[in-house]
Amino acid sequence: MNLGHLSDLYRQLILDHAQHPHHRGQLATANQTVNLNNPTCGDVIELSVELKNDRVADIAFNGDGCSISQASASMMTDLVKGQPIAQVRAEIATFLEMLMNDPEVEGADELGDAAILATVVKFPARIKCATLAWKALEQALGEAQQHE
Amino acid sequence: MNLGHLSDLYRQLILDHAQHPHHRGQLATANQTVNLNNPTCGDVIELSVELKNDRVADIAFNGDGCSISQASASMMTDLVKGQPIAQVRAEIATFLEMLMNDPEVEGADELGDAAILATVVKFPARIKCATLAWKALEQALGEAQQHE
Amino acid sequence: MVKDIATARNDFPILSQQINGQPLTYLDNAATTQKPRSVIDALTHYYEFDNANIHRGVYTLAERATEQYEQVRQQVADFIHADRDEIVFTRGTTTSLNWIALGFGAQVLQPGDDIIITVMEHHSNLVPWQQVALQTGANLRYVELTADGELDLAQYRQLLSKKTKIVAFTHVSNVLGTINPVQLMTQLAHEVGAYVVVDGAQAVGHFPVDMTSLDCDFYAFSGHKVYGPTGVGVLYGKREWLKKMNPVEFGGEMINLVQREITDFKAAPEKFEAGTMPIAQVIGLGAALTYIQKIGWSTIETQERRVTAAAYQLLKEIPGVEIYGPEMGPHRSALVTFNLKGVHPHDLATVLDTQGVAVRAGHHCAQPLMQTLGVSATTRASFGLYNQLSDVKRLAAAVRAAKEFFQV
Amino acid sequence: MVKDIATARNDFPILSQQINGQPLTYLDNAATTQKPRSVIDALTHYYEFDNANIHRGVYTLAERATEQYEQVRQQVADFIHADRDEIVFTRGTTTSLNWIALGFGAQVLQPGDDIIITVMEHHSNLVPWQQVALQTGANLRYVELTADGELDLAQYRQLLSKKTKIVAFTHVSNVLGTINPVQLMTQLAHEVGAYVVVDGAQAVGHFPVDMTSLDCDFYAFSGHKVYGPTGVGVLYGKREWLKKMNPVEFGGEMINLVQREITDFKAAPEKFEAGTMPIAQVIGLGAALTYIQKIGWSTIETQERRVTAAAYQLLKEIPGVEIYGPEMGPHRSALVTFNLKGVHPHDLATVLDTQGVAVRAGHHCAQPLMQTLGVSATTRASFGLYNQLSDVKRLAAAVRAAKEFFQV
Ligand SMILES: Cc1ncc(COP(=O)(O)O)c(C=O)c1O
Ligand SMILES: Cc1ncc(COP(=O)(O)O)c(C=O)c1O
Repeated sequence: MNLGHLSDLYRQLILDHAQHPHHRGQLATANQTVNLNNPTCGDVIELSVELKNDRVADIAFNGDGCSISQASASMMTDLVKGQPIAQVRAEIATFLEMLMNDPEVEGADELGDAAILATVVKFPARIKCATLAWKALEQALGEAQQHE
Repeated sequence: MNLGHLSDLYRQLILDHAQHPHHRGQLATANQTVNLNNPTCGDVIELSVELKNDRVADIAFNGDGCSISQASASMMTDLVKGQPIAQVRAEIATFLEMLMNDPEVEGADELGDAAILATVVKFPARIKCATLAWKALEQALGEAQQHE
Repeated sequence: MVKDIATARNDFPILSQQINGQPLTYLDNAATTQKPRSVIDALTHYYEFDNANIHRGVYTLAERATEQYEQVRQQVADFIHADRDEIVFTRGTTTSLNWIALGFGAQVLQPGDDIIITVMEHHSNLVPWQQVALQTGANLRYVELTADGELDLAQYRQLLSKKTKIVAFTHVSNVLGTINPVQLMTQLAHEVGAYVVVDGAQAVGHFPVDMTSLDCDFYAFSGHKVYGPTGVGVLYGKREWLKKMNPVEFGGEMINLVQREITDFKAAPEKFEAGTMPIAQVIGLGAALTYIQKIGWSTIETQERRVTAAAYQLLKEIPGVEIYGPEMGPHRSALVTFNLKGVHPHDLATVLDTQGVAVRAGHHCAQPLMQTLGVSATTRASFGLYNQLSDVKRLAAAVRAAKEFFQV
Repeated sequence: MVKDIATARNDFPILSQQINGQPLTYLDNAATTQKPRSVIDALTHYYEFDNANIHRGVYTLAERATEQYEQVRQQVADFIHADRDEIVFTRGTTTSLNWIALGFGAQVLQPGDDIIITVMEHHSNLVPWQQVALQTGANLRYVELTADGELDLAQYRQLLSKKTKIVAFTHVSNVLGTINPVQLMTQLAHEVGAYVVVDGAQAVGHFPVDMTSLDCDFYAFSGHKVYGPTGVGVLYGKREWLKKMNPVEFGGEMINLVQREITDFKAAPEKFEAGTMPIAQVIGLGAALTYIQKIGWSTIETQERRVTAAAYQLLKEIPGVEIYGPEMGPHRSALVTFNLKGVHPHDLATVLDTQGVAVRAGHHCAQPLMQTLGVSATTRASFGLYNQLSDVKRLAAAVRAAKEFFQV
């Protein structure tokens, strides 16, 4: 059976992140938590974020989902941990633009491992899986702003 | 313009009844009145009936409708006035059967002028017009029975 | 691209048919329109190539169906100048108006509040408000008609007050053909803080309708009256009101999370779309809007105005014919409702049918208006983009023949 | 006439298509079924020859459309052994169930009454009752599962009491495939004076369903799941309860008389059918039922049982596959829901799609059941009359390939 096409989606890097996701768990120091779900498939993410001095000082996630959503969360946490909030916001925007409109969006190369997820665009039904964690983070930062 | 076909529906007898309906009005002596309407077109009939000694002692109708419904009411009142209730019930059944199932139903020839309305069967959209008065009478007799 | 309107008729397969030995003269477009080949083909294509349940599957067909469905949402939004998340799909105008009344009206109305409607409403924009009034203790107020069949705006202004919570009225009357001044009426209603609900069933498809300029809060129309399939309609609501409005039907797909005792709903428009939607019909509606755009507004408006004016004129010339509603002019849309003295509308419609002319006879689901007009029934000829002067001539000839036949 | 089932596939145009270079193996029939040529043709024919609004016109087209529409009402009645005035057309199962909950449930429920549903309900037969419970102050009680994925009837008997007003459950679970004992459960519910509402979305079309023997009070199903068009469903109610039930939507055609302040409604079923109904879709549903009857129940049941048993067997043989619901046997209908250990259903479905195999992955609009099963999602293969052993072999091969690909 020829599954060659599939390797576009399930690159080794994605599978590695999915099987051994980074920053899984809950943060004792979190000052923002967001639960978000993908109602189509039931994927759930619980994101906890510690914001300090205008930075994402620490971040972790829990929840249950397919390899794309797990890998995406893992890559995202790698990327944003320690970064200034303003930069994180820009990266979220770039990532969502990459997946929802333009796989070759400018700045994609600054997304770290997550840049590889541009490949998901070829599997439209899976885009929501890839964006779930990022939307949760967007929401966490949005709520943080409201509290200021 | 060839309207020949139409003369099947609008026989002279029907037009005569429609233009000069018999027993129009309200009965001062009525002990049953029924208002019924044909919601499709808005035709309305107000039937008043005097039942006495198991007979339709007197009957009259008011209301507004097309020539078929007016003629049918006129013919019906001609037929049933003075008749025993049991006979009237049978005639209603025959009439409804004639229009809704079988234009050649047995007993149609005992319906007086109303027998001519068998022709309406060829104009299915008009059957409800022809049956309105008869259904009102059926209801009047039914209600009378319940009061007994 | 502007199409030649004379050939538009050929786009509609049903119109090539003979009825009672006569070419079909279909003049009941206000009840439902006929469907162009492209709409029928879109339905067939959907069922032959793309049919799958939407928003649910990760497989190819499901993705295709979902994408087409959501594209039509965007198309409808563009068509009426709104945003995609302001467009909810329903079964038709009737469902849209009921949901607005029950999901929004019931929520904002307090006992003693006023709901203003008009005497020219179709039952679908009347009975729901009557029921919500009964349920909430609100009062139903009616805008009356002027002598020439338009809404009495002076009386409308008088009715408006701080107590007015909702104003609901039709964009175009399905009996009188009156085009109501939506923009002005909305502005006046907004001045007293009322929400405005517009029944667009007889407007959409006849002329462009623009939510940004009308500024009403809710708008409803049906697919089957704009050359699309039966079984689909549209509910437009301003974003902030859809957010506030409660869903009226509950089930699959409109939820974020269902637990045994509580449910968390999605955001609008999804929160209103419970269970399997009329997917094929939404896609068919998309094809219908594309068809309308292909013909072009100016062509449609010009043709319908020409045909309506001719019908108005030819019928008026027949002695014994009485026409209802405003004079032929900018306030009259594409229909003419009339009576022939001495002939009941039902009898008239039967005569017309023998000539292949399909018109509607009856109360047109507007009984309070019939009472106001002092008639029990009327005859209505209503036009679509494919009607031509020849149709109108056949109509007038058949009315004259009926007159002779009944010797009135 | 019994048709050869091996050729039935040819009746469905969509099935001859290739997906990702593979023949389409459509195994998402529980979400929606594909449509035979005869249904697509019936829709086309309606729009090309008979399209008109029903119950309204005295002209030929309107009469034709009305007659066909009403004939399908009789056909549906015959199909489920009911009377024509017990058949209401709706948009689908979801609408049917909502109308029962809102139009009937809300009327009979008092604070403190019990509504019994089950943990295997689809959201469409769960959320409406949850909402009506909130609205009326009634309590929602759940029938739990036995270890083998059937309803716990002992616990059901315990739940039943004089306080039980409504028992609502699915005829066939859309996740477990369990066929519930409707007749027995109805009898027990009737003994305590409760009304019984059955969700037949996954039953109708797979085996004969008989209202006289089931004896439930209400029954709901969707056209699109029985090879008919989207946008149409059926609400069956016993005559006396439909008489009692309130309409939920108001508008044209369902009224006897509308006056400014009050409205008099028609009798059932008309009182529920407000506005323009999905006329073409009702006629398409008629064609679908005709198609089912042409194939014949015994052919359909034999084929679906064979295919389901094979799927059950072939999947079970794959190490790491866990199947949910009852053993293969008389209590299992035409679907198999499973998980492959170490591979998320979404990922599995994507792999299957590359092989042309369309299955559903997710919570199947049954989140409380997912919680009970202790999973967040599952993969479901569900069958229709056109599925064959070759489809099942493709499914199993693709699952094995996924297992290899993900090295689990
Ligand atoms: C058991 C069950 N009930 C109800 C429904 C809802 O049916 P529909 O989406 O056609 O309204 C479905 C289908 O998704 C189902 O499987
Ligand atoms: C003015 C108006 N409003 C509402 C409706 C109801 O539309 P539908 O029957 O498509 O729900 C109609 C059509 O009959 C109408 O003419």
